[in-house]
Amino acid sequence: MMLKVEDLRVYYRSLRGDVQALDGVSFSLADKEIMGLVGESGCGKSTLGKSLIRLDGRMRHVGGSAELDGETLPIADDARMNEFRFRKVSVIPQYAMSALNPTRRIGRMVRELVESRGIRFPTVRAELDRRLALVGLDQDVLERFPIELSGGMKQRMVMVISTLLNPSLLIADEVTSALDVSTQKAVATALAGFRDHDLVRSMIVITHDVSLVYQIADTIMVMYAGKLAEKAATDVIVSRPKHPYTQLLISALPEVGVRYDGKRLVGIPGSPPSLRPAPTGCRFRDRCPLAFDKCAEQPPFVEVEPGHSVACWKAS
Amino acid sequence: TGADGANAGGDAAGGSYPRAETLFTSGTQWGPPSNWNPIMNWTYATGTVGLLYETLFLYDPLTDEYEPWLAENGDWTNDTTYEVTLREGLTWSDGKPITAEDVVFTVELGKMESVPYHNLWDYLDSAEAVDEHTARFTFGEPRYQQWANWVYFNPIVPKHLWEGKSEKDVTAGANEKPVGSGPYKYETHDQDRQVWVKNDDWWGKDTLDLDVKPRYIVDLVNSSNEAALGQLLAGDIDLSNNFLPGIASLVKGGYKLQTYFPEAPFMLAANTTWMIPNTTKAPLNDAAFRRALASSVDTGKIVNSVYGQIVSAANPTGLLPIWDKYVDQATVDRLGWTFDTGEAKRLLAQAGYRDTDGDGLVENKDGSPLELKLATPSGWTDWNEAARVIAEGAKAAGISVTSETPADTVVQDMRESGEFDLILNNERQMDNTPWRYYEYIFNLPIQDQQTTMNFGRYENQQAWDLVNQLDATKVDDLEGMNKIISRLQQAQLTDVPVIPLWYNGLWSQASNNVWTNWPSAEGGAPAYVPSMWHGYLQRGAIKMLTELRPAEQQ
Amino acid sequence: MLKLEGVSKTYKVGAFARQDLAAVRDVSFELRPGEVVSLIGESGSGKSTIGRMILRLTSTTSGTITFGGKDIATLRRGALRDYYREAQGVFQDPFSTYNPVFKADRVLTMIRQSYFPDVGDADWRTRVREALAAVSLNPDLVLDKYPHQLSGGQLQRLLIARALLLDIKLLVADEVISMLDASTRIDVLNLLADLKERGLAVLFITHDLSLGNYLADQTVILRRGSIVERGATAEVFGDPTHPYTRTLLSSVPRLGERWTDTELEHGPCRYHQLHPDGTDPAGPALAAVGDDHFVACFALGEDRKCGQP
Amino acid sequence: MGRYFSRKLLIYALTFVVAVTINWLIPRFMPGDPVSAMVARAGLQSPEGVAAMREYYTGLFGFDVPVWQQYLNFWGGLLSGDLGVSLWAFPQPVTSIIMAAVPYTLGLLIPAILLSWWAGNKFGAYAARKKVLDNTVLPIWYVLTATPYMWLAILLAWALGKVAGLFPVGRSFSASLRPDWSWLFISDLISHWFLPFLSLFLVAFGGWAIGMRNLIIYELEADYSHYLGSLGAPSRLVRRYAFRNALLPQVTGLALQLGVIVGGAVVTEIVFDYRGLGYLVLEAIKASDFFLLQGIFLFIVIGVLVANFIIDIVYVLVDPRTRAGMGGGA
Amino acid sequence: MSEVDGSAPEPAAVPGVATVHGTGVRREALYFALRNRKLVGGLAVVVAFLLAAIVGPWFVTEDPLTYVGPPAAGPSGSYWLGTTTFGQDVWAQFLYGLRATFFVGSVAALIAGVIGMVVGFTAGYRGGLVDEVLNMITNVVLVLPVLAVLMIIAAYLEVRSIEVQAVIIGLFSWPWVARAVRAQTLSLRSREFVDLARLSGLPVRRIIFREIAPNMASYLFMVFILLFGGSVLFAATLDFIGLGPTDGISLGLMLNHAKQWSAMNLGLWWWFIPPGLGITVIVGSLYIMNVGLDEVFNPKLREM
Ligand SMILES: Nc1ncnc2c1ncn2[C@@H]1O[C@H](COP(=O)(O)OP(=O)(O)OP(=O)(O)O)[C@@H](O)[C@H]1O
Ligand SMILES: Nc1ncnc2c1ncn2[C@@H]1O[C@H](COP(=O)(O)OP(=O)(O)OP(=O)(O)O)[C@@H](O)[C@H]1O
Ligand SMILES: [Mg+2]
Ligand SMILES: [Mg+2]
Repeated sequence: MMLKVEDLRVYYRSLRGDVQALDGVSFSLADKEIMGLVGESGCGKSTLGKSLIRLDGRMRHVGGSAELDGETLPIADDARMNEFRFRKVSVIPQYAMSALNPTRRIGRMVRELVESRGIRFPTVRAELDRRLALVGLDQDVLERFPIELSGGMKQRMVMVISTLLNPSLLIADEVTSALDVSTQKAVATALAGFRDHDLVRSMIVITHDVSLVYQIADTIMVMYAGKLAEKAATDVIVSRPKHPYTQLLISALPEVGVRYDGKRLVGIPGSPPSLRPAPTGCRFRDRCPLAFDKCAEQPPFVEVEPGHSVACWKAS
Repeated sequence: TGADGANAGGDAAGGSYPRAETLFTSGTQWGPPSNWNPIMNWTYATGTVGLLYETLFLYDPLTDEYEPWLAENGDWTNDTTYEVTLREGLTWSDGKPITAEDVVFTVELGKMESVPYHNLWDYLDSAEAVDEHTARFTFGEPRYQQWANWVYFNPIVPKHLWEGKSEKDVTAGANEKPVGSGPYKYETHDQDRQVWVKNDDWWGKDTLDLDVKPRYIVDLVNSSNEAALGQLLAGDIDLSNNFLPGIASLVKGGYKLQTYFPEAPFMLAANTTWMIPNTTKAPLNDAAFRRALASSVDTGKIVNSVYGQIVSAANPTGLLPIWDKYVDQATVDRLGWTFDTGEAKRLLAQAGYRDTDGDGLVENKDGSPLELKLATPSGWTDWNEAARVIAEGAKAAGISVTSETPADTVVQDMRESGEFDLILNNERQMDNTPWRYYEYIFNLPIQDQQTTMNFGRYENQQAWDLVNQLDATKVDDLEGMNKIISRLQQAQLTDVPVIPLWYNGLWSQASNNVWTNWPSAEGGAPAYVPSMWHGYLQRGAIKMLTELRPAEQQ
Repeated sequence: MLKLEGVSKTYKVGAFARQDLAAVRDVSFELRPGEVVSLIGESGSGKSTIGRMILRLTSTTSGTITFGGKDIATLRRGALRDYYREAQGVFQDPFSTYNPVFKADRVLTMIRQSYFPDVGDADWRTRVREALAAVSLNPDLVLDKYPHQLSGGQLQRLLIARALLLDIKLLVADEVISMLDASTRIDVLNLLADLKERGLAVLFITHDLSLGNYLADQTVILRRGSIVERGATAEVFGDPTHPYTRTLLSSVPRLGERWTDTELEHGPCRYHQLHPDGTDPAGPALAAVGDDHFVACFALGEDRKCGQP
Repeated sequence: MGRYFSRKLLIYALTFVVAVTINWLIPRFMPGDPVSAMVARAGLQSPEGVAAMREYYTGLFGFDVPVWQQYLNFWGGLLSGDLGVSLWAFPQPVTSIIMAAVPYTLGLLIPAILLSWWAGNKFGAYAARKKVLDNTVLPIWYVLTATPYMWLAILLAWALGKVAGLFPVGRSFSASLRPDWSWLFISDLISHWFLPFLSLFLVAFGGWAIGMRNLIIYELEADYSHYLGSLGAPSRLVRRYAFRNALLPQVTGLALQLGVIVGGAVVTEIVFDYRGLGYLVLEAIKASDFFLLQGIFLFIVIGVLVANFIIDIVYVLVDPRTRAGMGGGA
Repeated sequence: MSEVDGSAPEPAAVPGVATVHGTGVRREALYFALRNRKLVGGLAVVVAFLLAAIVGPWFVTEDPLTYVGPPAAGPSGSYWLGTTTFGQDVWAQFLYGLRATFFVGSVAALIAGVIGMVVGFTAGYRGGLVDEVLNMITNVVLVLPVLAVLMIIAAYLEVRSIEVQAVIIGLFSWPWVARAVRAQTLSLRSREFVDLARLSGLPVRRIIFREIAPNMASYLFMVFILLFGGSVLFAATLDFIGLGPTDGISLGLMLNHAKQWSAMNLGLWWWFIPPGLGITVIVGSLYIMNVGLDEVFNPKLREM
């Protein structure tokens, strides 16, 4: 077991009370696993990602723990957490387009970053070049300023930087959503390549695009309103989802070849609840076609089949 | 003082003037010293005339006496001939002797139109050197008063150096490296100072048995009076001829400062400040109105509040205290006025100025609004403030006067072209003769541009004739002069062509830190005019320098 | 009804030095009433620029756009307003399409001020209700609310309702769904489909081929400002001719089908297979490869081999 | 790049022409006529003398040719460094008066501007780190920038000069010294220089510190800072980057502030009676010396323009974003 | 969609500038505004001075220039801030001076603000040649040393009233406003709601003032504050070198008079300290208020 998250609760402080963005999330991630994390906007995907590496100013760790390779991650302690960042846990942020210091040549920035972590740059230099080649970037990007790169190039550059120290866990937050399909494919394939080349041990890929994550992930975890809804192997989620939310989500995706006059797809009616504070009971209850009385009680996230966990009374 | 530690070492250390042998002065030069041309008597560097170039005579206004200087004596040999004899052994600082030729040459420079004393040749027929020491002047129409003024006011220039100069060089040339005859020589100058060094070969040492005490005179350019005050208090200036408001309170403080009088008015009276009404404009063309206006001015407030008692209120005739002997007290008692708002109102009513619209201010006789403007140059803070007080007083009497402060040059334009209602002016200094004073008031004919006199464009042929008559009166004929002057006073007090307000001081504050024995009204002290202003060194101030004593070293 | 002929757009770019950037080059296609044309291409290929040119939000550099036979470039003031009465747009980001300072239904009020100043209050209210009903919005939930109080889908639909108030004939929908959640997306798409049934012509701009396919009768594939392939949707998707189209298609992530499954074939494009000697520079920009199917090969005339996009 | 500079140059050239033209208009539109002023001062009584003087000065000031020619002559004179004669210090040429004052002004301005900029940025960046420090020094800085230059100058002159007697107030060096390069003279120069310098420095310092503090806070919230943070980079590095990036807008700020600081120098010099250009400005205004005023104005304009231009160039050299922008592309 | 209520930080177009988002944000802004010590404190000081300027003069002499007391007297019960060398009441002058200061500050700021906004909006919205030309003009005025120009103009004017001073200061302080507004407009112009307004057939003027400007309201407010402070300082500088109003009294003129009448050498500190302090405190409070506002409108800067 490589990452084990136990009952993680992270709230955002806000004027009118806390936003319960992550409310008791428990899951685990196996070695070499790429897990896709999907869900509607605002369901807490980024929050989960961030809470495993760096809580931002407004986030408050309320409870729960995370364990990586048997070591407890001090996620609530910014100073102690520093030791883990980059080396053990690393991130490709949502804002990869602006993640590089605009006034430093990229190579120099990388050197300074690496050296600031107490590693001599020449020792990683060769590896850096190798990885640039791996994602299809020329070495001379190191001599350039970020503004001189295209979005896809920056995305891949950040990817290389983030994984330079072979972290055990890589969190990739919406790395492809700003890109067009062909670039998306290149970036996503590169991402999978990192795992295949053993540069990162396992990965959480956050996205709202199920079909994209289907291409590279081993497992998919579906979140809804700050809670986990379902987690299972990719194929299982796509073909045999158990949670009604997952089912509706999958069925709303148009595929190439499908036309409205042939097979008219339908969306999920209604909208997710406010998380300030979160409603009691099953949070999907209001939109769920299968909802029944029991749903007033929060269903546990339980394994219903090996490797397949669901939080739904109807599924268990 | 601690503020100036840098130059505490008075020993001739490298770059500093030895403090104990140097006199620091200020208050004359407002821009950088830029010319040493004695003919440009409005801009030459402080001391150019007096320290460097000298005059034939000195005139001491405090004693009303002429003292021969370059001249040994000067006499009218008959009614139209004047002869001046130079002293023996006079030399220019380049060693050449000073001769009658130089005197004649200097006078003849006046033939150039742009030389300020060009009008000399209106009444002078010829000038000739009789011998090496004697020059003779023959007058077509003798004007004794003017000539008496000329001989002490204008310096003699060396013919051998000035002969070849063009008119431009004479009237607008900088005359760098000046050669004069006086007790000081040009040492150096900078944007902010003029430095003179003692002329050890000065002829006066033997001939007059006089010795100027400071080895160096450093005249400082100060942009503002308050800067000068700061330096004076710090002991950096020995003699300040600046207008320093508040000095009255400091004289009594522990700054070792001294003014000519230890009590109010502290300063000698140097000139009269008049309010000049434009007599070509209604209602200022009405003498009764002018008189009402004159009575409305609270001169006491100006003297006490604006000036903090360092000036004194003017006699209605405006004649300076040194001219007291010319004042016809009976006439003044009969025709003079004092500040009296009620009287001013009464005079207005009597003359037919009424407040028709009930705003407390009178209107013109034809009912049109009466609004007068009193212009004083911007930045002349004391005058600006005084103008405000005048306006206040006028308003109390029912006359609308507003004070405005255009730029200096604008005020100049206004008064030359006559486009003003009221201005303040003080362009006549203490002098050898009140003729200069009355010339200013009554001068005729009126020109389009009145450049120097009679800005109010007051026309009174009779009075002007009297002035000319005065001019042609010998300077020692006191009785003859008084007769004429009395009639002039009468004309001035009845018609009020100018409204004398107060006597501007001969601003002078001396510090006893380094030099002592400054001129003072107190017994035993030398009594000379204590000023480096243009024209004052030849009014006796040069002798102040011979009386100075170094202060006791602590 | 709407016709683009040889439309190009060149931007001057660079803050200081002026450089030309050809965002759209020589684009021609046509839009008939009741037809949905989807405009597909990668980011920066000029899709939005075309949409904006059609709406006269951006001027064309050359070429003409005619609507109902009238060159829209010549429209001024009143005529332009009349044009907007028939042609409207909906944009990618529903949040930035609303002025955050004002209530969301202000977009409707603006329409009223501009086009229906004489309509009475009651009359207007019923019209609004009808339009909202047409996009299945509950008036009580959306009116009198600030934009941030509404969901993206609601906002997007409100914009469409706004267009409906005008009884438009042409709608330019520029990436209307890319910011929306998967579930909301489909609702908006279905709505567009319904509008089409009502006879509205829609220019559907997207970079997602599956979405284009879901809705469109005609498809235009754009690359670097030029059309590389266009034709009936079925033909373009069923028989992609241009290598670029094929790359795009193969890059689309599909459920149940991994990327690795589709291998890009090499060799000349179908266009070159059909016209092996088709290097005629004087020939038409797009060559017909089917009934309603045209393609351009970018390798044409350059020393680049086909099949290498 | 070349295009950028040619556009910049065009703007500067245009500004210069506008400034020179305004400048040329001064004596022609200002109330009071310089010729009359000179003539009046001479106090001539005879009308012929007045006329002769008038003619002389009209010629001297170049007012005897048609207006357009006066304008051209003005440019001609300007390009050959001839700005006419001063009325205030007649007959000295304006150029020499200005040149005598320039070293003092530059001696005040250059250290004040550069040091305040440097120190303000350093301190601003430093204070942005610590909440407590930030909360205590920030108001002080605000008060400093809000202080009118002359008031601070008066306060310093009064408190440190007059009351405490630590520094001399007035003039650029002691009246009793002959300028030379002796230690005595130089130390005297410095003691006279210090207070005016300090007052300029303090006001400007506050402004820079505030600017830097605000910019740093923005930079620390920028994505790249967060990224570095989440890769565990020590805050030293993050701050260094933030500082460097925040410095760039401060460079442009320098260009914008230049005019204000020059204005500050003018009043400061007046308060301290420091014999630089500011002092000359006041004298020229008081004496209605149009030609001198013209000259100083031109000098200031040229100075500010040159400084701006230098800053423009420096900015382009240090900020890769502008360079990329100039090359086109994004 | 969950209720967002603006909590997700919005990237600001230009540092220091944030756009307002709806009432939720407005309510939130008010919440922060009331809790922002800088804003509340600064505002309190400014309002206190403003009140003093408005009502103060009613309680003192009618003409602050008349001689009412003993000359050069220190602060006392009857003359709170002492008297000048002439015996004028410094406190009365201070109150009248405040009035002038507020007047000059607000009129000049208004003029500069309006010009700057018109130029900035037009340049930013119209773009193209209009932008180029306006930009050129802006840059020209921007690099002209304003003080020098103002000095010349002020010296040129014979009659200088406070009104005239305010106008000329206003006429020369707008370029940076124009620049900033232009930059903002440029970024807002490409926002889609502007396109939508165009599609609704709105005329340009309405688009600028009803669509774009409201989004910059908070920024424009801050611009006004900065302009106000700058104008007050400028006016004080002009007054000080003797180019101020030729009648009346202002804080700058008080300083000018104090200097001209050697208040410093005569030790009359009560004459020159209050006016300078008044200016400093007002302008300083405005600046501090400005930071406060910035923090209120810009979530990134908020203290939690
Ligand atoms: N800084 C913040 N302050 C307050 N609430 C926040 C903050 N950031 C996020 N939230 C709230 O927390 C919840 C989860 O946010 P999160 O960013 O994790 O969602 P997400 O699933 O990543 O959405 P998206 O797909 O839009 O990125 C949302 O309801 C959001 O409004
Ligand atoms: N106002 C503009 N000024 C300069 N260049 C522009 C402007 N608008 C767009 N461009 C450029 O024109 C090209 C086409 O842009 P356009 O927005 O039409 O692309 P798109 O296909 O809509 O892309 P996306 O999918 O990212 O929206 C791009 O390179 C873009 O950078
Ligand atoms: Mg997210
Ligand atoms: Mg687009």
